[in-house]
Amino acid sequence: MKIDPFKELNPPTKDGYWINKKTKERFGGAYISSLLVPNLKRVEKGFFKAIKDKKFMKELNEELETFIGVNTPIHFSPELTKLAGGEKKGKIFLKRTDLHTNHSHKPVSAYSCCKLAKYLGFKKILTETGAFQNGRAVASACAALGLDLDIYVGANDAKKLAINKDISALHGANIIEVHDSTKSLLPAMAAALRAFQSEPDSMYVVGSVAGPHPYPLMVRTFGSVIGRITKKQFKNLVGKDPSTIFSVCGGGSNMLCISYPYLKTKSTKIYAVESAGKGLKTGKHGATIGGGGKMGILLGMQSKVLLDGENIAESFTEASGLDFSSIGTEVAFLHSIGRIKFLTATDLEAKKTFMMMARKIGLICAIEACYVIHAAIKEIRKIGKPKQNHLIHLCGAGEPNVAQMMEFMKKNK
Amino acid sequence: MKIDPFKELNPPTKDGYWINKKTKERFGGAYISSLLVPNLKRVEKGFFKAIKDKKFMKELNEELETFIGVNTPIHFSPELTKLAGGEKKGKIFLKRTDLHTNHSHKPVSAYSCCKLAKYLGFKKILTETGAFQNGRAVASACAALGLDLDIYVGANDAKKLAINKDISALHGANIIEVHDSTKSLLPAMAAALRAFQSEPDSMYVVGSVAGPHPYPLMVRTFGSVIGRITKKQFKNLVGKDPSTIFSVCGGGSNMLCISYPYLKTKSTKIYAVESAGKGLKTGKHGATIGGGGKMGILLGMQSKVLLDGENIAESFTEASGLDFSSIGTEVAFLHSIGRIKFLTATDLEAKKTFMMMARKIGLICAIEACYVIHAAIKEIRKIGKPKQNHLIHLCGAGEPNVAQMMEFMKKNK
Amino acid sequence: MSKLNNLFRNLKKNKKSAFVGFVTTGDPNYASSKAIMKEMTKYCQIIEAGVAFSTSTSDSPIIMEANDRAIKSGMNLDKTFKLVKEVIVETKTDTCFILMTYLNPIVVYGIKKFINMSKSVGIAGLIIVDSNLNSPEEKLLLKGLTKKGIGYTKIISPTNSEKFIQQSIRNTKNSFIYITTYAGLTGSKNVNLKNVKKLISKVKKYSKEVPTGVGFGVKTTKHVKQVSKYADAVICGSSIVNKIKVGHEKKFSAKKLAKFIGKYVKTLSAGAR
Amino acid sequence: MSKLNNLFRNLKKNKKSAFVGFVTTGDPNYASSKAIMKEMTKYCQIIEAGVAFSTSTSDSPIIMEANDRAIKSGMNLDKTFKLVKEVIVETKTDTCFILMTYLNPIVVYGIKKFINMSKSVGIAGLIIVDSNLNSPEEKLLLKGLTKKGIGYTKIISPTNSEKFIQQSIRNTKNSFIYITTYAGLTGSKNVNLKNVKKLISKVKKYSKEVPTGVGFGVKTTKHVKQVSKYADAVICGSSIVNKIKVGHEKKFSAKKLAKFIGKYVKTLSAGAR
Ligand SMILES: Cc1ncc(COP(=O)(O)O)c(C=O)c1O
Ligand SMILES: Cc1ncc(COP(=O)(O)O)c(C=O)c1O
Repeated sequence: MKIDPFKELNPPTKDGYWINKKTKERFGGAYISSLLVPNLKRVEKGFFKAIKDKKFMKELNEELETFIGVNTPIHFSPELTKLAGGEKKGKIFLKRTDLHTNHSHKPVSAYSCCKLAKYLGFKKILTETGAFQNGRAVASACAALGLDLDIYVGANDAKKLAINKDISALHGANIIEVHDSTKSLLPAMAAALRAFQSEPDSMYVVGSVAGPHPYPLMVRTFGSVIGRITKKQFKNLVGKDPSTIFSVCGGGSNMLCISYPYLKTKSTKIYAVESAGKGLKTGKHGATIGGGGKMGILLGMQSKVLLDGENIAESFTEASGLDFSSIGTEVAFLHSIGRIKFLTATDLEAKKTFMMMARKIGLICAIEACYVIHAAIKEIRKIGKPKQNHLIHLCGAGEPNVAQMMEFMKKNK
Repeated sequence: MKIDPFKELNPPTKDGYWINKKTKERFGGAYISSLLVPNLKRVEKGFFKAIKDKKFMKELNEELETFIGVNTPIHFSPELTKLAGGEKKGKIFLKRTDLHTNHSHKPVSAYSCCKLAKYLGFKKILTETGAFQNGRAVASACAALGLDLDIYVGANDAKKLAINKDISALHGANIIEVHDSTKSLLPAMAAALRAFQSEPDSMYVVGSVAGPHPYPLMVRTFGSVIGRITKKQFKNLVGKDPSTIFSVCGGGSNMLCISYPYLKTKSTKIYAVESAGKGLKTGKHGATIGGGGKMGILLGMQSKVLLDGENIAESFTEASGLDFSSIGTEVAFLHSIGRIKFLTATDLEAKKTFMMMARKIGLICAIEACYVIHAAIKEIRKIGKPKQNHLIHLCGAGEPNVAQMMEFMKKNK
Repeated sequence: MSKLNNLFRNLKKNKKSAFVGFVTTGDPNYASSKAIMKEMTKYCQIIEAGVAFSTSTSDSPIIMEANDRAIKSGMNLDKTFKLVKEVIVETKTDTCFILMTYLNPIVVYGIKKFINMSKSVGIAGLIIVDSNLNSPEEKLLLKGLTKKGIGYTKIISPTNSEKFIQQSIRNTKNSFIYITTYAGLTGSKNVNLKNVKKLISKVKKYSKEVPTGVGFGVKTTKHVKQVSKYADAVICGSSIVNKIKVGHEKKFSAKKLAKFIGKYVKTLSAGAR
Repeated sequence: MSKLNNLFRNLKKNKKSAFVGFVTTGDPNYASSKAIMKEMTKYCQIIEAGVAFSTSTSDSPIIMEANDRAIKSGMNLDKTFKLVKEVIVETKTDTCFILMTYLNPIVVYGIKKFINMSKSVGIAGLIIVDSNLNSPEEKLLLKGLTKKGIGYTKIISPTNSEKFIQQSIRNTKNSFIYITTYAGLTGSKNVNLKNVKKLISKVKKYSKEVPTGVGFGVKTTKHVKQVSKYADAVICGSSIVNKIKVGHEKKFSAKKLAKFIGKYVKTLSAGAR
């Protein structure tokens, strides 16, 4: 299938802000030290040049199609439809992003950003990772493109056994443990940004639609290829746009990747699902919106942030891909203007959904995707109508969660 | 892409034999106890009915497209092309079967056979597995189709840590350890066939193009959907059929799946690559053809077999998917008439190729696929010509091999 | 006239059934197996001697283990022939020896050579578990065996079609047809007498001549007694093989093991009327 | 006239450079930090007091660890204000206090409230690592601070463009402009004098007035001496913070730690001419 060219539907200001005109809230920007300014400028300029460069974009699209495999199918699930109350609540479809190389949406923007780095003459990539989903995606891209790579990972995260960590190493990535603060994703991101400040020949690649301008813009622009293909496919398959799109929201990249082309499609409701961890009331969660995050400035961006006084609160969830105390800037903006509706699901609900998907649907889904499947079924049961068509973003495969889920299965026998 | 309907290009006799008219060798048949005869007849009849049933085939194709994801891309690899001597030796393409649900070619025939079982009213599936590639594929299909499943696995194989074993359990499969003989794949297959004899409401599903008639025929007929799509794609992409197709050969299913539609395409040379294990001369290998296998009767079929006196010799290879003392009946036939050329690669060559693919191509390939990549590059360097186009079947992803390869990497630092 | 035909003619005359004892040759080893078989000739009109095959697709776990013991002890077809020959020569027995095997060993050994060796050591009959009724190998074997007066037994079971039964009767030559008491594995269930009666009457419908042998799940003297009311031969396998395992695990000498099995087979065979 | 302007006017008169010592407030805890800062007032014309922020995007590992120690000991903005105020009141020092912080704490605290509190405790100036030159927050801060006579320092480094430097000079109000001796993290490399001279002359090209503070990699008395030849202020950070870590790990009491750091800072500051 030919990939439709990118169209800018929701441009930020030239300084990278999305502004809610009613509340005057500003999301985005580039809150970084002066020392980082030149590096970011180089990336920003390069990005705008690249997306206008037809040869670059043609090559990129070809590689996304045949190397990453972005042309994944949309699967109608009679079983999920039944679980949500049958066709009188509409039909449920899954977008099979789990079928990408490296098994999640991350490789799309990771590969595109690394390709941009190569185009701009950078020799090395810097990135951060929590559970090595982004780490693996970037490592694969760097190997394919012949770039060196340093992956920053919190020392606590690095201790965990993770197949994607080993795979990153097999790809030749250099893995650097970060011992600051909570020794988890947030300090790892900070460390990667700090390294970016020290290594002008390296380009930073972020794992979500977060960070200083132009990263959120860049990641969703490249990533939106998923949504552009989806939109075309869905129309071919069903004859019209979906009534709803449900995606999980950690930073918000998989959500924006698939929903972006629908931003101006009024008939399509967009839902984002956050992790309520052990329950919103326990305070142990990863729900920036659902858990009452406030405006803050974190990792170079202004967005909604979970705060602990003037410092950043620790998020908590068993889904490492959702363990983040903030959300992407454009996502926070779209929420603030009411374009995206937020829901939550708890860790326990997600794990039960994982088992249901394995047993009844035959798919091993990324635990992250199980939050959205649970919340979507619940919501569709409430709001679904006949002749509607609901699209759930199955944003990743669950191999990294197998050990965790085996334990859950044994305990719940 | 619309899937072309199946066309029979190489029919066996009605008793399931492929006969070499020159040598009079007969490959195939159904060498089973009388007690199995009714069960096999039911499957055989049902299979012929199903493939003529338009509704069944339409549904199956849809599910293969959106659940298994058979519409995987073909990737042109400039890097592999360079490694084989550059474009003066022709271009190298990879068929990305690693992008299927469950990450190998196995799910295509597994899902199709389970779908057939459901169509025929069976309530339960019996299958065998060595390294749980087939086990996982069948477990996923059974979960999706609502069928019970017993997986027979050699007790020694069952002891090995394997992510696909855990995934099979998560799908709800019942895993039965077999303590006979070598406690490996062969006795597990025998055990599954014995169970088939005891449980008339269960259907046996085989993991390759092996076993008694109609299994070899059925598996390649269903599996050939990979080749039918490939043939169309390749023509669209390159403008003509490939000059060569290279696939690895354990039982031969992935090889027949992709090559079958080219059997009558004279301009396309077909290569199969076996595992030479520690080296053909050491006797420790899995190369039925390359290692001088003789005609024998095994697991209900007449084919080439590695023998130890009148008994079956143990095969040896570090690629569990290739650890089989025989090859599929139609494959052995096609070799005997000269249609398929056989090559080998050693375990060490495959492991080095795995590292090369991870480092230079950015892909984590099934170790099984690394035998064919190595042998293909070597062969293309010898026989390649300008303007040729070589197709390598990347038949699976390498997650199950990560632990093994991490050890290799550490030892070879 | 073939050995087996002779046997069944005599049995018929005396209104008796044959007792058939099954063992895997070389289980648990050559010497013990030989001693056991010698002892068994005293009580069995027929000894069904299984050729160990590692990838058996139709045997119960009990017999699979016997195969493993035999293969580990180094058995093969040549040794099986030697063993049977020694037993026959040393005992001068009238007991008929039937080989039970899979096709692979025969095909690899060579069908012609196999038939010749069988003849020369005095094998009376052959059962091949996985020989397809219509396979070319079946045809070659049938021709070769018949020429040498060696019997050929086909197996039928309750789930087989009439047509299959008819052809199985046709392919059974100079021997009994083997009727399984249920559809499943040897030794896995108990005798189902209803099935037996039904199948025997089916066989009789198509052939008045062919003797019937009944096996699968015949484990006690009582079973033997029940089955032998209807069948011309009663076959005991897994239960004898299981006893060999017991004695072997107790580390009995060849002599002691042979006595142990002999005593057991004597009790079982007493059920045959 | 602001405190910092005053200081630099006097220094200029005496042809001297200011010595600036950096600590994270509350490192390793409130009491020790207070004792250390009191002691440092003896040798520092300026104390740069860092507000601990867990997700710093520009500090060296040494300062990251100091942040961790301070956060663990319960520091926040209110306590920082309290601490600085107590030091100023109890020592009656002339030393200027500059807060070094990230934007998040200020934005969450409230920009207006932050400026008022700064004024009321006697803060002389402010450095915000991640405040973008063009951000609305920068504009609000500039306006508010200037109104209250509190200085505002921007940072420039060797890789910044001329345009960026010009605007940084423009945004630097009533304080020195911070020049890093290299592009990288604090404390990660050694002083690069060439860079320093180049950047100072660039700054001078655009402004004769603005005082220059030089930091990053200034770790020894010798460094201080070299840098103070060119700069109006010499900033020592990581090397002092590292000493605090050493003393803390030796479990020094607040008093002993303060003496220990005081002695070290005294030696360093002796380099400033
Ligand atoms: C499979 C998967 N889904 C979702 C996420 C959440 O990130 P985002 O919301 O940015 O897509 C991650 C992050 O690692 C992930 O790996
Ligand atoms: C990835 C992969 N490739 C190849 C094979 C070999 O089997 P076959 O030759 O039947 O395709 C296997 C078997 O498990 C496999 O898992």
